[in-house]
Amino acid sequence: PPEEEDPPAEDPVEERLVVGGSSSVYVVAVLLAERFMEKHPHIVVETHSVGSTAGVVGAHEGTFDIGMSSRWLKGDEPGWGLGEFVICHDAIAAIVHPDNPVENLTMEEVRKIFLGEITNWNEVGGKDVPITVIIREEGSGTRGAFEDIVHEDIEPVPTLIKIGTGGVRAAVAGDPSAIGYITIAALDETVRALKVDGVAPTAAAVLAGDYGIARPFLFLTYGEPDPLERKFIDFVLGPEGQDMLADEGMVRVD
Amino acid sequence: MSYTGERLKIVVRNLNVYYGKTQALKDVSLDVQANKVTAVIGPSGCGKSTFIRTLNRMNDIIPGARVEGKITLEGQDIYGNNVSAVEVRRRVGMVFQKSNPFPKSIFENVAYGLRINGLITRESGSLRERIEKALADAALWDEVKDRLNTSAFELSIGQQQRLCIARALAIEPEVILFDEPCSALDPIATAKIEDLLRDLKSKYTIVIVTHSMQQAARVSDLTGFFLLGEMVEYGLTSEIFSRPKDKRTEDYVTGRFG
Amino acid sequence: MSYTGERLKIVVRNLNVYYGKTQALKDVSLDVQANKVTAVIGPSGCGKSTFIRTLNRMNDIIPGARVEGKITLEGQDIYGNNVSAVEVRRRVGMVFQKSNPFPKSIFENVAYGLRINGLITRESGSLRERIEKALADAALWDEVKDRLNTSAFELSIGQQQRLCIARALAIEPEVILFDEPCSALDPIATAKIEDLLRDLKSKYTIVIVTHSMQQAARVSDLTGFFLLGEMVEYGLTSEIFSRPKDKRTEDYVTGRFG
Amino acid sequence: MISAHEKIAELTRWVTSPSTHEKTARAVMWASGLTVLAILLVITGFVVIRGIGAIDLEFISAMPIAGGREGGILPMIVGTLCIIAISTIVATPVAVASGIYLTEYAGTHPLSKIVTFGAEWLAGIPSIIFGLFGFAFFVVLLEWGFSILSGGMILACMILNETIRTTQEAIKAVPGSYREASYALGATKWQTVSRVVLPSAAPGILTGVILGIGRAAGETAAIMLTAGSFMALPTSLFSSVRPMSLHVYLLAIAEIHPGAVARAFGTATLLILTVLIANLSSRAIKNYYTRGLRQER
Amino acid sequence: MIWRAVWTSHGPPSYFIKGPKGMKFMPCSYREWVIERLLIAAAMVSVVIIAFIIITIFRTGLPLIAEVGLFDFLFGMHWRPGHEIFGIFPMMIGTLLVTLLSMLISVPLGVLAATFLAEVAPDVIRNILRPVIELLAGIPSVVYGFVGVIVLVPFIRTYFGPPGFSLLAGSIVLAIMALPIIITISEDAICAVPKSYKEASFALGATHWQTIKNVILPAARSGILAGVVLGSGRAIGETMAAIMVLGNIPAIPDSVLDPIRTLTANVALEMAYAPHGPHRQALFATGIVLFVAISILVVISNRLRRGQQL
Ligand SMILES: Nc1ncnc2c1ncn2[C@@H]1O[C@H](COP(=O)(O)OP(=O)(O)OP(=O)(O)O)[C@@H](O)[C@H]1O
Ligand SMILES: Nc1ncnc2c1ncn2[C@@H]1O[C@H](COP(=O)(O)OP(=O)(O)OP(=O)(O)O)[C@@H](O)[C@H]1O
Ligand SMILES: [Mg+2]
Ligand SMILES: [Mg+2]
Repeated sequence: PPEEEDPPAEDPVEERLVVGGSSSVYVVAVLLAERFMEKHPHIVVETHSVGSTAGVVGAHEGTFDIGMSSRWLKGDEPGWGLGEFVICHDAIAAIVHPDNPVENLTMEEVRKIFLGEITNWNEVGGKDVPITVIIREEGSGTRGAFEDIVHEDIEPVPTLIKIGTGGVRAAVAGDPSAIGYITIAALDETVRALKVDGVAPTAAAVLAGDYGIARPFLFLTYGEPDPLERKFIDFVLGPEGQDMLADEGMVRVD
Repeated sequence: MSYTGERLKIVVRNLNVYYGKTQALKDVSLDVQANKVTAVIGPSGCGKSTFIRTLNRMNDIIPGARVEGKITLEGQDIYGNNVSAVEVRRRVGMVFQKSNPFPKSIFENVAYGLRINGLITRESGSLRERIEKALADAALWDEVKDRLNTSAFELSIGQQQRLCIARALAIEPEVILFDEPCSALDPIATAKIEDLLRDLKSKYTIVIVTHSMQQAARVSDLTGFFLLGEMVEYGLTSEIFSRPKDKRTEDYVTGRFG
Repeated sequence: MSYTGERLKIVVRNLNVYYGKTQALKDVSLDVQANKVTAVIGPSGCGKSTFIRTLNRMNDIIPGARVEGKITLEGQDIYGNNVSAVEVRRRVGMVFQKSNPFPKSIFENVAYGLRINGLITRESGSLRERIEKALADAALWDEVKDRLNTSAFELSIGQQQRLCIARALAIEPEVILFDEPCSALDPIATAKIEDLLRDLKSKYTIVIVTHSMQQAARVSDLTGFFLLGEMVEYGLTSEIFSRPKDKRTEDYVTGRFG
Repeated sequence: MISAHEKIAELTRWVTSPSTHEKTARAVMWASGLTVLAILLVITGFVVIRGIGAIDLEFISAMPIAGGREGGILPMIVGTLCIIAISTIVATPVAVASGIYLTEYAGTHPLSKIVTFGAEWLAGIPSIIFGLFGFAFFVVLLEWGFSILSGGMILACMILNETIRTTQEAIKAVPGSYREASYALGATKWQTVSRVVLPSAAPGILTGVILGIGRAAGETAAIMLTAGSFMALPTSLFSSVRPMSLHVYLLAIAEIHPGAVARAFGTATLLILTVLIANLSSRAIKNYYTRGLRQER
Repeated sequence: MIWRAVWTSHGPPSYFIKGPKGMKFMPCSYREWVIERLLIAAAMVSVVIIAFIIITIFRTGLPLIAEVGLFDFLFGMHWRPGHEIFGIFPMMIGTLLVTLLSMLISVPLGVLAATFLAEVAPDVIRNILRPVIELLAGIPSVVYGFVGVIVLVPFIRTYFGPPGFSLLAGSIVLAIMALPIIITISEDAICAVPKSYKEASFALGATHWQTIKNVILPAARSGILAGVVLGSGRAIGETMAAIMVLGNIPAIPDSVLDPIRTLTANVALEMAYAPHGPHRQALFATGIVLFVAISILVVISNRLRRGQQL
């Protein structure tokens, strides 16, 4: 549906939309919300970065009008009758310090590093330094997705646990021997994304099915979205929202 | 011990006071005569302060203090069931060892008692007059009349003590208790207060605690000598100092101990 | 003022003491004779404590206190450049107004001074003897000999005060200063301490501050009368009390003020 | 040989002599005192020197852009102020009343022991526990959500003890002679408390409240679980905010972007300045007040 | 002989006049009575808050402990909430280690600094140092954590080896945070030692240090211990700084350079991700353990401080 412009005079009552959940989705949601609020000055979109599980439950319990998740619903969650909107797909990049000479790892090597079977960079063609494995905290959607795809149900052997996407990025950026994982939306010059099996993590690669560590970004509503929620979701799924997501490196869904 | 021919203001009978388990006063009986100065003397810790504080129920505010016995003011039991300590204190004023003016102006210090007792609600015009009278009675008016609104702390210690006396006089009590009122004062200020005491006794009944035998001799009509919580002897001041009946009193007033 | 024929222990000349800007002692000169009891009397705040504390440099620990003038102990300037306060205090002991035993056992209280002064390092066997002797000298041995290891706080106040005296005696000072040692004591305990003072003077030189003229008259050989920071008169106790030379002394000892 | 013996003996004497101990102990104590001083100077100096440059009008008056990497921190400042305001307004009357009760009324009543211990206990509880409690009670049970109100209430609980304690101290510092004088004039207890004790204690109480504000400004863990972390100007009591302290935390754990780090330093500097101003002003009040007392003597 | 209980607060309230027909009010005392009730109510607020905290936290956390079993919960070596395995032993050890280590740093420094302040420092230094310590106490914990992350962690990583986020970093940061508490309470305790002890000791020819060592510090002992206990309380309870510099791995460390996770960090880290179910309960249960530990410390320090008031 086309975006309709409604000036403040027409609808002066302030409306509030609370959006919360995955910290990966949060990275793009803030930008979307900022643009959306510019267009609709009487609507406030609150964004909270609390993690996917909290996003799912928040949508179910009503803490959030729209919950955000960076993984598919699992367990008994699908039975809660949540409205589920895939807003884009995302690749998870394994990241290292820019000074790290290693460029490429096989999926198997990634798996072994995170399971503690490879503990030194020289085993994969790097310098002779122990690997600092940095993972996300328990409950993170990114961690959930990464573990599902890379090493299934086995416990990783981390040397550090960091909070949030930014936490992992900051820790990797500060430690030349570190490896971690974050959404490609959050990649910046402070860290470098590794190729996995020779493929760089990009939207195109995900779309083509060449890059394996990918997952959806979901918006969740309690039952059918009400008009206000609909408005925001439509904006995100609409051309402008999708353009913005693509600009951030996401895989568009339209 | 009552002295016939005199009007009794306060009658104390079989007074025992305890602080927790320690007994501070033992079976004290004493009559305070109206319009006389009664002095209470004795070595430190003998219970002088404890005694006079029972006369206006100031011991009520000391946690753990317990009073037994009977004290009547004009025949009324001040520890009686339907008597409030507040009322007793309005009728029996008190001046303390260290001058303790409030951190307020001179005027407000004297006005305080009037205000809290609701004595000035009706004709507020009289407030200034009453304060002037109280200050005049305390022989302080001339020294402070031009600076009633300055802080009481700007007065000298002796003046502060007289301010405290004025404050007590303002609510027109019947009895005024003085607990070592001069011990922090220099000789000249002391002399002023002593003169004042002699003046006041025409209107008020006065009880004074002092650690100075000389002071007791100078200002009082009757003297009670306390020792270790007991009242050893009570009688006319002249007799106590010249012909004490008790050996201990004699030892004390002649300086053999203390 | 020196009294010929007597050995001088401490000589004080032109002593001025200041607390910050206020002057507490003005130009005091006084000789303390060996093996005599010298009393210092005067109304509260006249500088008695200040004076006696200069004699063992206890004023050093009061921030802002400043001492001018000269004090010699056996001819040696105690404020001299190469004299340590610690050494002075070892030679001039002090007993305070309120008994202040350490929160230790009776034994340890007396042993403390010996230990810190390294007086017991060699023959430890003598420690007990020295403590017994000190306690005996302070007339306390019989009362505590069976409970040397109980806390000093379990003693009565009078016993505590004698313990403090024993503690001071243990390190065998030459002079002992007493700052109102009896003011917190009852008459009986006071009498005991006064007896003790008379005994001690055969071995020690004693200076005692007291607010009680009677006490000064009872125990001292010489008396100095202080007023507002000045030493008004100093002489034989008998003369000070019977034939004071100064009008102010006379007023004070006859109780005309204070 | 002999001289060596002598030297050793002399050394031993030197080592065991009280005056050597005295000197050594003195040196060690000076060193520790100065170390503490140095620690503070290093920490505050480091933060303030790097942060003060980030602070300008725009920093304190503009909205954040790109999750705080650019722009100002206006919403965080406003959020902090709102939470502090609520907690102070709620906690102060309760704390002052408790302080009055404990010092003037309770006496040796068993209740006073319970209350004193309760307040002390409250003070020892880690803020994360307050956070859990606030989350479960205010956010979920009372359905206040992540909001200024939840955050302010939990902070009120947290500063309660401190304020009770300073109130008690202020009231205890009022000379007993004032009370005696008032009672002796026939005043009732409440008259004495309200007209004599409280006015005299007011500066001390104010001092405590200001110090409490300084503390409240820096609280993070409990706030995180009760006020949320939303970077926008609050519109009602039920808006979520991101206080400055939480902002520093979020930037510090997640950002090495130069813009974000500079802003974290700037925000941390503002926090330190807040505490500094609170301390200085409470000290000034205290000094002014004790000068008044000194006059009395 | 007439007996009157005078003012004892739990005796008969003096505002009541006990007449022959029971209680009746005196008009002006009624106000006093109401005011006292109001004040009592206010005073009870802190107790009520404690009660609410206990109820809230225990209600959510206890069922999980019951389910997992107290022993398995406290001594379980693994924390895998995703698999519903809840053992907090590594976190308890982590908390204990970081507390002990930080106390090892801050107690000697703090007590010496307190002695310095109370006994040795000249007025000028004292007047600088006291406000400085107050400021040190007031600086928000995130600022300490922030400085830790920016300065200390890279320092340790560079000079002692990665990862830098470690027990050592945490201990140093927490030690600095506990310093002000230890210093102020110890200083109070030292200043509370009667001046007469000091005078007595000096008068016996003791040097200042002898007096401090033999008389003042022993007399202030329980107060100082109370300060130490409260300081460790702060170290145990500190959350944000701990998360920021400790590395957060729920495992027992092999060296001071290994990362650890504290109980507080456990709650703060995962609370956002555990909005329901056993995981949330497990975090509340962690809160219970923390609460109990802190309460014990509060009781101890309370006893100790009473101890000094002889
Ligand atoms: N609040 C109190 N609690 C316990 N004991 C007390 C209290 N006040 C006084 N006492 C004790 O009661 C006894 C009598 O004390 P009181 O103050 O009446 O003596 P005093 O004659 O006034 O002495 P002074 O001349 O030193 O003022 C003393 O032994 C004292 O220690
Ligand atoms: N530490 C101090 N700082 C400032 N002034 C002081 C100090 N100690 C005493 N003074 C003042 O010095 C003067 C003399 O005090 P001192 O204690 O020597 O008097 P005193 O004769 O011992 O009195 P009392 O009989 O009351 O003990 C007093 O005016 C007192 O206020
Ligand atoms: Mg008295
Ligand atoms: Mg004195």
